[in-house]
Amino acid sequence: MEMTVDQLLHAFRIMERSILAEQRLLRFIEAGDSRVLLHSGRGQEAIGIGACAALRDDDMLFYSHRGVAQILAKGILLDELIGDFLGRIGGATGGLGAGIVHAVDPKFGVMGSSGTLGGGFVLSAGAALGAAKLGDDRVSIHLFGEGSANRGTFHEAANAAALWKLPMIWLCENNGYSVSVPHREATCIEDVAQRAQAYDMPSAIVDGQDVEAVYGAVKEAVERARSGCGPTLIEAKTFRIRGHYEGDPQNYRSKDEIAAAKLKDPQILVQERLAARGVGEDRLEAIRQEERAHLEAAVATAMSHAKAGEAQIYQGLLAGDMS
Amino acid sequence: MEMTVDQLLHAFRIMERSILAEQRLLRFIEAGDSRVLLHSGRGQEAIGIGACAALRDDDMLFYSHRGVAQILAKGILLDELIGDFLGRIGGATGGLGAGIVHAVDPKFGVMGSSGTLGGGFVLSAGAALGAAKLGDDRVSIHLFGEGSANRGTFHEAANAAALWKLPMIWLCENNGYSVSVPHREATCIEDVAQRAQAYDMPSAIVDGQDVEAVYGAVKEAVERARSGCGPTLIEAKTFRIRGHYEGDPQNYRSKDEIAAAKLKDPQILVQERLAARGVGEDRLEAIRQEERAHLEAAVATAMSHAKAGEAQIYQGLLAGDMS
Amino acid sequence: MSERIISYRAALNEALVEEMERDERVFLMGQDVAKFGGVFAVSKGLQDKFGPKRVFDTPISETLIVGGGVGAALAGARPVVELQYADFALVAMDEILNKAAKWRYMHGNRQSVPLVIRAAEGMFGGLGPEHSQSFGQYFWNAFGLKTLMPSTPADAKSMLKAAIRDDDPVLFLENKALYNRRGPVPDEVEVDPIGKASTIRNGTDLTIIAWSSMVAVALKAAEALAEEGISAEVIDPRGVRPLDTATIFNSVDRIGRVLVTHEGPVTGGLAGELIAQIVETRFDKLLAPPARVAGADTYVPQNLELERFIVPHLEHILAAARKLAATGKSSTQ
Amino acid sequence: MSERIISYRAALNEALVEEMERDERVFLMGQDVAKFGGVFAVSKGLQDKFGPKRVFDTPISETLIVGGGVGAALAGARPVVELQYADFALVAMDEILNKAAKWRYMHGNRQSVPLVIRAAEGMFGGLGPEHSQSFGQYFWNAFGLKTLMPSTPADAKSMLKAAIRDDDPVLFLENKALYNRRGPVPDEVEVDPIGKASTIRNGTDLTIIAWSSMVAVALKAAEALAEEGISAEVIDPRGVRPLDTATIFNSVDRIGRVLVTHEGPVTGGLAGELIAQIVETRFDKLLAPPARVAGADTYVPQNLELERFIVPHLEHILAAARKLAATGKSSTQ
Ligand SMILES: Cc1ncc(C[n+]2csc(CCOP(=O)(O)OP(=O)(O)O)c2C)c(N)n1
Ligand SMILES: Cc1ncc(C[n+]2csc(CCOP(=O)(O)OP(=O)(O)O)c2C)c(N)n1
Ligand SMILES: [Mg+2]
Ligand SMILES: [Mg+2]
Repeated sequence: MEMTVDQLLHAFRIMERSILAEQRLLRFIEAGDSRVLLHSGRGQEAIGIGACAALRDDDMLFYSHRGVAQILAKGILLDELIGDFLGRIGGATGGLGAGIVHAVDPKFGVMGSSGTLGGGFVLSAGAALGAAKLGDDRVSIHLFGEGSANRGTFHEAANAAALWKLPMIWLCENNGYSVSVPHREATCIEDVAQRAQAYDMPSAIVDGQDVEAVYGAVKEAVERARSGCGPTLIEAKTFRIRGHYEGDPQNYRSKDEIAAAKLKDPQILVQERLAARGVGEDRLEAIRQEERAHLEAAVATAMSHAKAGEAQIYQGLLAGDMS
Repeated sequence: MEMTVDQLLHAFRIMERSILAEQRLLRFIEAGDSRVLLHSGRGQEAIGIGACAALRDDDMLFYSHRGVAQILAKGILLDELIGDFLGRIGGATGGLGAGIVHAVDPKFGVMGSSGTLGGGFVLSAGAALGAAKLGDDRVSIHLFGEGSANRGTFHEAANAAALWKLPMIWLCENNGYSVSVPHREATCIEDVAQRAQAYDMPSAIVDGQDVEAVYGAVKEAVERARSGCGPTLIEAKTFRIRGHYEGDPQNYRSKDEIAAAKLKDPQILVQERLAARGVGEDRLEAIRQEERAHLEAAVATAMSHAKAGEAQIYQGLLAGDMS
Repeated sequence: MSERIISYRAALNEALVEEMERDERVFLMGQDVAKFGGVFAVSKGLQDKFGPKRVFDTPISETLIVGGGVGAALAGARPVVELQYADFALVAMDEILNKAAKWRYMHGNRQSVPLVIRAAEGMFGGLGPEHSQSFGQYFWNAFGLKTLMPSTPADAKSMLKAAIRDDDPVLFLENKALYNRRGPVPDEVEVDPIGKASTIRNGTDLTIIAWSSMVAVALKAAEALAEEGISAEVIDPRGVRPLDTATIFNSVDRIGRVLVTHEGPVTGGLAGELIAQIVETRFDKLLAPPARVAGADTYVPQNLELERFIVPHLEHILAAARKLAATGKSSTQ
Repeated sequence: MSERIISYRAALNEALVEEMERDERVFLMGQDVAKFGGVFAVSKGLQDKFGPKRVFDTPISETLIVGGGVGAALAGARPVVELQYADFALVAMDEILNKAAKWRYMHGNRQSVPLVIRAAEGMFGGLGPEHSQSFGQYFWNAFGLKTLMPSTPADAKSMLKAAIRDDDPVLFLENKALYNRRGPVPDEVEVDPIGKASTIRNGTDLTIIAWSSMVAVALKAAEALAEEGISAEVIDPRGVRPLDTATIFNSVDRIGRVLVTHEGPVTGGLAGELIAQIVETRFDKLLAPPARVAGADTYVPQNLELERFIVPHLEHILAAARKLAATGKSSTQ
């Protein structure tokens, strides 16, 4: 489905933002200023960004461990994200440093992420159930990797969501690998979307490099969900450009494969789309400049906060600690 | 698929045996001689019996909590079963009294049962994996209720079994209820067999009241499994004639429904089949007599053993305790 | 204030009714909780009263029951979910310990998880090794979770109401052997904040700390001991976290002799940690070694007749208490 | 006998190689264990050596990994399965506690479950609340399961070999912080039966009982204390079940002062139960209150710089040991 030029420009902006943020984080890591585990989302950005373009602020996102683009698209403030990378008390997790994995912002429906993979299936179904019980029309969306879809929670949540027609969308980022294990060695079906048949659940397969394709599929699913017609499983085919984590030797795949993935960079495609819609390179360059400045400002804000220390480690265990 | 007359007669015999055993157990319970929780399998006997007719002694059975017919068909000795009902040290579980739920006999490939439902999915897949790794041609079979198929273990095990082409058969006894919850209120698909599509796994639906139909479907699945072509999911449609457990008020279903189920008693059908094959009522009556005598002898043997006492409660925790 | 004599089961039912009437965001889900009214009949009549939108059955899907409860709580609802047997907590342990208990902490303290997980624990009626366990001990270090274990009808009612009102996730362990137990429940219960131990009987010779089903046994023991001239104080911690150490330590400091009792196995059971906390901090106040009276160190057989060898009895408490009263230094008082 | 200095990781790898060579029924499965060699590189080279039939990857399906291992063991194989992080034991807790540990008991003692579950536990490298936990404490009452926690390369090798040969299910908890730790390993290791504690250092003033990653810290502490004239005995129980209470009690009886240390949280941690066992049975031998030095009572933040506030340090042990040596009655000897 076509996005408006404004929507496409916004998508371009968020993609730029998340790529810059990840790059900056890599520099922090190299310089020893941040010692966090990064699961880079490079190559997969169009999925979270396309999806969030179809959502309202109050729709609820349970994102994946590869989620920088996902949460930035949903609204997480860049300085809070950077703050987490740097373990500052101004970060989204108050410097517990969970960084990309655990930033939350209730204002933007950023609900969090489960470190034990597959946890998001039951949580996202539950959030949809909660909205349904409260009688509001929020939808809940969960982004996850194809490897995580082999957890039993997938089955329990899919069954209940289909049965109860919950307002839920599952968006699989199928990048073909679970750490080192190829998709075809972890399941015998080609398409994760096929799993929906077991629950009479509608499904779709889209090109995960194409932000408009993702947007269109999610928009349709959102309409279905909001009108009480139940959940949808969408599979976005994509590529992981970098290793599973920074430092991954990637002994399990060839250089050629990685090079081929780079040619499918969603950034290339979104720029082509904008060009085709008559948007000049100068406008894109202006956005790039703005995002670079935004990043520097965010870094400065993050740095202006103190580092988290011993006082923080007991904070937030219980509601009495609510800040 | 047609069974031979001898096979049919054996099926009739085992059905008689398990019906008598359950009846006897109910009398024990009423008399206060046994205080065990019985999940009666009345009405569903053709499934376990038809399945076991297609199996070798060394094939491995993980049975369900409704499993008296299942384990008797696979070879469990009647006196050991009765021994468990009565908490005698001669019982299959040495008087721990797990009775129908936990009798085991390695000679007949009776492997046990998981009290947490759904445990059998991963265990039966694992047993098939073990056989495959050891390079022998045993198959593993698991009987379970349709309600249990909503556990996440179903998904994890089905995926791996299909991927690894494990010699495994799953046989669902779909009796339409999980305790009080109707099948249609626990999942939105009509046929559990449909779940197989999510794993490209072959499946079949059979009349669970018809011992020959079950036999045929299992036989085909066994051939597939033994020849290295992987698992099969079979759904047998059936009826639970009694309550979920003895004492169940059954406030969730109508008297009419129960009466209708009784008309589908597999015992009626197997007798009709035998009659159609020219077997006279006198032969059946002789088997009934034999089985009544068999039961009385089994009760006597069981009673000849001492009751389990305090000494037993620490036995069998570890291999050093192997009897 | 007037009160009635009702069962633990009825008290729980009343708590659910009152809280569902009070707060529309509260709903109840679990296996067989709706038309059937729960396998232990705790939710009888609730679906009739509140309709299928607020009281409904789930598939046999424990990760969905607990994890779905966490998600619904995050979305702003106040779910009460039932695990048919506490044993099935093991099926959903990741959802309980890694999700419900940690979500707030690991996401920067910006959300609440007002979820109540009700679960029937303990040994009752020959249900065997997978349906008879007592589980409190697994939750000592679930720092973001409150774990409650009511021992009387009055506590069952007030504590369940408090749990539903609490903004933290609560694991609410009901004891199967107590469902039929009757006791006085005020017409209008006070809903105290969670976390006070209850001193049920005052004494001077030893302190008996008893959880859940063992509280009534401890009280009986105290009565019998009184006849023998031994004065026992009885304290019910009423849960695992938060633990009211102030009340417990105060008693130990005054009396110097302590016996801890619960239904689950001795080894790795609730008593061990409590005794460690006591000896670590008030060794010098102890006049005799602390004693444990708890379940046998084995699994619970399905043979009903063997259950009595597993669970601790009045006689075990009496024997341990007599020994405790007779050993050690004489009181410093 | 000659020995080499190798890492804990290499020692584990050698144990796997030797046992797979010895017994064809042994196979290894887990996430990324094959070509990748395991995320902690323990199974490097194994697939090349033994082929994909005996060393293979699994989907992200922990109940299948553990439950499938139980099933394969019941069928007569000797599976070694890897949980990438011990934290994921919570996902498969039913399979570990209700299946692996209970199968023999609840089925009349007619089958064995010779399964080894390897799992990487502990705090290391900023992995956060769901990937840093220490888990031994959950297995105190898993009566049908052996739970081992090797602290040195030599133990890692001999204990893993013993675990694979054992007919009972074994939970084998490897500590992430130890993988790179190097130490002497005999060319031919003795494979002792499971269940002996190891007395690593003899002493006369206090006993330090230390598990897993804390053993090396305890030894350093003992050396530092020796300079101060305090003689510490150091005992490594090497696991949770079976627990070699004979060795531990003997030391306590001789010395009368005991400090227990481990990495997981204090409350509900391993130390509590052990201290309860000690005070219950040898209160009169104790000259001072037993002390615990363990992890902070909170979750492990993902911020690497905060980890140091969670894990117990040398200084904590030293402070507790000095205090312990200075308090209480003087030795009865
Ligand atoms: C329950 C659980 N098992 C294993 C892991 C370890 N783990 C972290 S990321 C990962 C791979 C995930 O693959 P996929 O779901 O395809 O997502 P991707 O990394 O490809 O985006 C694994 C196995 C985990 N975090 N949780
Ligand atoms: C994990 C788990 N959840 C719940 C139960 C309680 N339970 C025992 S039998 C049963 C119903 C099972 O239904 P189904 O699988 O259809 O088998 P049926 O009883 O109809 O033969 C339930 C919910 C259990 N034993 N284990
Ligand atoms: Mg992937
Ligand atoms: Mg059923």
